[in-house]
Amino acid sequence: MKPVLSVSQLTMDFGGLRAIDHIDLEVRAGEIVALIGPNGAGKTTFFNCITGIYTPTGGDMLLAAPGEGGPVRLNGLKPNKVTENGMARTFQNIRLFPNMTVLENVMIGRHCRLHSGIPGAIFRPPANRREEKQIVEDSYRMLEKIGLTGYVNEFAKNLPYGAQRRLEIARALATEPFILLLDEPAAGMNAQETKELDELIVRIREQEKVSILLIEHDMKLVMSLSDRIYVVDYGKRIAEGAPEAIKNDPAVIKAYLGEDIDA
Amino acid sequence: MDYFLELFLGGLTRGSIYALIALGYTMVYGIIELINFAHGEIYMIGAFTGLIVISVLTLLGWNTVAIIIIAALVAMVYSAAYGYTIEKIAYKPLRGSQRLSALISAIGMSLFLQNYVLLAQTSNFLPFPNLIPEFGIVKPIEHIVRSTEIVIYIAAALVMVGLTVLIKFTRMGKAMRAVAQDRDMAMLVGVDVNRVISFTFVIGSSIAALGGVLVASHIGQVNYYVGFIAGIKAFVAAVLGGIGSMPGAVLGSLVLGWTESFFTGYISSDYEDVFAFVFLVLILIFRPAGILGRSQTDKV
Amino acid sequence: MMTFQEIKKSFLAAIWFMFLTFPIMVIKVNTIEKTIEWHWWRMAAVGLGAFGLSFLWRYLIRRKEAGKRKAEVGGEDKQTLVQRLLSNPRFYLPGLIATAVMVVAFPFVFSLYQTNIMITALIYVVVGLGLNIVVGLAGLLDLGYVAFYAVGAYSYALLNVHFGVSFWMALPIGAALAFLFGILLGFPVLRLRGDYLAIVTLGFGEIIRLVLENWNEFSFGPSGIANIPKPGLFGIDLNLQQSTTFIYFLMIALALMTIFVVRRLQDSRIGRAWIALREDEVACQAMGIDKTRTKLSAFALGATWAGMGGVVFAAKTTFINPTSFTIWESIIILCVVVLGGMGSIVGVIIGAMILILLPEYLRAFSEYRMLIFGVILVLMMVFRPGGIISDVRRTYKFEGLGNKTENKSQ
Amino acid sequence: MKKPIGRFIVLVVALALAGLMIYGCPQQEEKKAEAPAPAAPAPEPVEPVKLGVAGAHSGDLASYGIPSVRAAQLVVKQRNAMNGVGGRQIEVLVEDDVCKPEVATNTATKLVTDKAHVVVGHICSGATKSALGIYKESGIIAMSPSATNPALTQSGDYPNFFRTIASDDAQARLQVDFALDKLGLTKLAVLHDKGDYGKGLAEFAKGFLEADSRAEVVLYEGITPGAVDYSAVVQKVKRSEAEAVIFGGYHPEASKIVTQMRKKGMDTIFISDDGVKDVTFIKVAGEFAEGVYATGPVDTSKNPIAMEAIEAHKKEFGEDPGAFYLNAYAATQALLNAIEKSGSTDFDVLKQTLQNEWVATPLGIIKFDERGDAIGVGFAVYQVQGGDFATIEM
Repeated sequence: MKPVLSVSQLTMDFGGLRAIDHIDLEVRAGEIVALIGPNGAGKTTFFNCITGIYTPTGGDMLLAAPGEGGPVRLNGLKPNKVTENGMARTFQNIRLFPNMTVLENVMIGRHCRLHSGIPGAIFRPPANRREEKQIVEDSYRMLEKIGLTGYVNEFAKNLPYGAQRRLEIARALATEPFILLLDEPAAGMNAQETKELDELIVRIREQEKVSILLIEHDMKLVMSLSDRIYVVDYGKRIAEGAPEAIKNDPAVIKAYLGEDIDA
Repeated sequence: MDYFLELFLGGLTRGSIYALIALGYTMVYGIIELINFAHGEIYMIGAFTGLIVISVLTLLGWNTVAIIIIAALVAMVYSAAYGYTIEKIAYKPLRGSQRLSALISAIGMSLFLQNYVLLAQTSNFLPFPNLIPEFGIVKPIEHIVRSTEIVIYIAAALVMVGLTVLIKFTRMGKAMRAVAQDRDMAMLVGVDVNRVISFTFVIGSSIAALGGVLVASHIGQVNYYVGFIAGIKAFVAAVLGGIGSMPGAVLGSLVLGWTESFFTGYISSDYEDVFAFVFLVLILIFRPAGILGRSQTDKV
Repeated sequence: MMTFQEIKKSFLAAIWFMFLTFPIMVIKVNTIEKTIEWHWWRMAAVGLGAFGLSFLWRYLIRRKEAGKRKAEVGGEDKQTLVQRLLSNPRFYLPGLIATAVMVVAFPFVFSLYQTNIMITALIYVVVGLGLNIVVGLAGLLDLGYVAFYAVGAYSYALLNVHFGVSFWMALPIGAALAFLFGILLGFPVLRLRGDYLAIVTLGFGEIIRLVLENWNEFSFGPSGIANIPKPGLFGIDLNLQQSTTFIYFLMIALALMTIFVVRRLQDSRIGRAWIALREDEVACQAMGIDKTRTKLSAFALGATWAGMGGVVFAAKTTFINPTSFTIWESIIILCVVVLGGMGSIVGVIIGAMILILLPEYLRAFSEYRMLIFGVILVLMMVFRPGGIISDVRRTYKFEGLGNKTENKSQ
Repeated sequence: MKKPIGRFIVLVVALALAGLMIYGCPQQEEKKAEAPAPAAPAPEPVEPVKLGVAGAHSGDLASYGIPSVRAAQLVVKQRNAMNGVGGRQIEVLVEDDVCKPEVATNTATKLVTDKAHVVVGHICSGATKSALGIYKESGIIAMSPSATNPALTQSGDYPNFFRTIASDDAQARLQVDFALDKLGLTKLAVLHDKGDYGKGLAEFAKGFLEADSRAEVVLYEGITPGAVDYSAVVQKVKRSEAEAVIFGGYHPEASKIVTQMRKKGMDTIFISDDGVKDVTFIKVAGEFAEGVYATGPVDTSKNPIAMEAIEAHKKEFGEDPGAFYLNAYAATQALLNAIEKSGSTDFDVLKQTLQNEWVATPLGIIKFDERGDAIGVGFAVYQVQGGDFATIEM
């Protein structure tokens, strides 16, 4: 299968500190891939590099929509361009728009797919009204899929924690990505919520036809969801493979156990 | 060369004056991220208090050196008290609200204090006697620099050194740094945040008062409005250097002082402020957090 | 309850304020005449005042905190009496009619002076709504907004002096020029955030004022431009009363148009992008919103209204010089926005009315005018830090999806 | 979502208007607070003469506006004690304009609405210009103690304007003539404070100097008012080797510059204007004021009315009067005198009277020409000598 995201030799330095050291990574269409590693291994930095928030020091990042023309090089693209090209993300520390309603949060996700400008906003020609109506409806449908319709007109900041996590996913999906990056989606969730999240992720892969790359510490969730797993430690990739293989990989065990001993 | 030196010293005077005000600005900003618009007024109140003390003591016929020292001390105490009270009334109840609200409150305070002094004292400019003695050593270079100016340089330098020591080596300094970093966290580890904030206002205000007395001695007059203009300039200086950073405030002030001085000297004072602001914009475009400011990258 | 504890607290407050105000209030110096007057009675007055007021102050602070706690427990956004009244449909229609009648009748019922200051207030409504786009919606703190106001005012004045351009021609030109300036000044500040943005915009505001002050050949310098014609009405000669009434209605129309446009903008794709930018810049970009364009559009659109306001300002005052465009003006406009409640149209209208009409009505207190104004600013913020109207919730109804609508709130 | 917002607007406007109704109506008849209580209550129920006083009474320029309020109050107090004008008591309406044109229009309409008969003011030329149109339409005469912009009297746009101060060009002419004819200077620096008063004057001075072949302008600069230090400008003057500085502006800046020049050991001649010819200047600048030249109204110090006016101020307010006090005193006297002589507050009659009747004021015995400038206010050059302004014979 053709990769939708392929990263090669990605390197990121902060001053003298090498946060990411020549990492290769590939996500194929329809896959769920997990990126794991001890705290501070550089996982979120990796996300920030490929989504354009940081400019990496070296390496190549290519994004290719399934079934369409050639890949797009992500190096040097601004975050909004990355999203426009079909890769959306969530954040480790939830970054919703707290003083906007739940629906509006999702509507923001539709922004980059539409084009009505200032004159349109002021004069509201029929085309614009249709578009506006469409946004509301699409966004509402998205909330239905994620199961948040109960909160439509609630401020995002007033949502319970688990619902906020799901809203972030809904917002990202509203940008119509073909690859979705989830940064610790299960953080802070209880067992029940995690289970629901597991089902949700599987369901959106089916329904939305997206590939998923996730960072997660909950190993149970990672093992049950992922098709493949990448393990990083100290900015380096130390293993790659199917969940079973990773479980038994000595390098991985050492990385994790080593951390345990330190702690 | 003489001309250059003169302009350099003129810029140094201006810079030192800005620094004495900017330090208070930057301290308050560092702790509670508030642009304390009333800080200029604190400086003005310091100058006025100094003037009042000087008048009373002169009437009593005290020795001039004693008078100026006592005047500066009393002015510092009173300005500190004003700073403390203002914080309690106008800023503390607003902690936790959006920052712009506190800014408006500060603006209201600034208006209030201006008019308070205008009504209680006078609208006229009052002469401020210069009681700083002319030092004998300065005599030969008197046409270049006077002892008042030298006192201003020394005061600015001493204040900066003192503050650095305070921040770096004392308990209170550590607490201040902790509050500046993360207020909630500091509270958790047992720092009395209210006390730290009050302390910051007290220190910042008394430095401003010292500045007020020295500048008034230098320039020879005060009225109720001198704080506003000086305050704006000092704020620009603090941002130029990187707001929240003490060495930054001093450096920014000096840079601003020299910029204005050399620009006036070699080009024209018509556009002196324009140039100061253009310079500020240029600096911030290339260093968005000021000369010594830490550029904050978002934690994503 | 007036406990001993309370009295002690007030007593201490009184002592403290007597100490605090001692030199400035009691010792009136005159270094010109070298005289000193002692006003001991002032100290007594301060003491008594502080004693009484400190009871009131603590009571109000307690009430405010109690209110806050209740809101936290309830989890619901508090609705003011005003908001509740307004959601009552029986009030709405009669209210609308009454308001319309009053707005129309205003200049005929009230004096020239009242009409005149109402025009000023309306100009600030328009300009405040413009700044509201920048500060309230897009969250960009602009302390140099008055620059665009100046651009508008000077474009009318200068075009009129040199080319005899009429008010009606100048209105769109002024708006367009301000828009251009908005983009021009917007570019360099895009990278800056928060207070750095504030100081740079402050700098720009001052630069424009100083250029107007110094460049005599261009702007006539500090002596300004006089005899700017008032807006014409098909060439009819209007006397003072009539022309004031005319400008009043012109401003009503302009204000209504502004409200209409700003409301549509804030509910549009662009408007949502502005709010998202205010809420979280990083997330906003990650959701595919072009930060640069969004910021620039907010800056430029905000500037446009200031430009229009400036043109009317020049026409109303008939004389302009740089003293009308100092940083204080920017600050007042910012106060309009924050005091009213950031992001809220009604809030800005109330804010403008209060801030512009208040100093005028405080004229009765003559020299205490600005002192009281300052106190009111502080008190308003202390007791209503979110502004008069805080965040208005946008709710959507789903006509197409009908029964699925669930409005959980209220 | 439409409705709630609409409703808000409705309510807000309604409330605002209601508030106005309540507040606005009694507004008409109140506002007597400013008038000092007359010594004896007026016996006949005649309508009082309302004298508006407009100018900057708050903000950064308040120190130039407040003295004129005091002047008007003192004159009125004295007049009221002597049965007012023609048996009518006088009421003072004090209105602040912060020296801003836009506020000045509000001030002016307020005075018009309150039925002021004549106005002393405004203080700044800009504010005056924006207010005059409103007074003109309402048939009110305004007399400024301090607005010096030449266009006010020379453009013909303001038939209702009078002033008790010389226009910029007249003062500048005097300064330049003095510098060239009397002192025989050849190299001059012209400085100003960038304000409408100071820069207006400096522009004329520069123009006159450039038109004259005897001298050259070696430096023309605007200084920044309120700055904490002027050493750079002072050094620049020194380097330009100017023999004299002509300064347009007010005394606070003037004293700072003179002080710094003298402290740097420069003995450059300093020539300034009416805004500097103020006792405060001498007291602030102290010894450094010695030798400074300033133009101003002729011989006020020995004028008995001026002495009396200054005495009255000291008694009432415990300090020396501020800037333009005597000009405002004279303006108030001239206006009241015209009302008394003509027995009317009608525009044309008053204007006639002001132009024809001489009146004794602290500035001398004056009347006004058809453009509104004062005749009889001789302008002279003064020099600070021994802590006082002494007239220099031309």
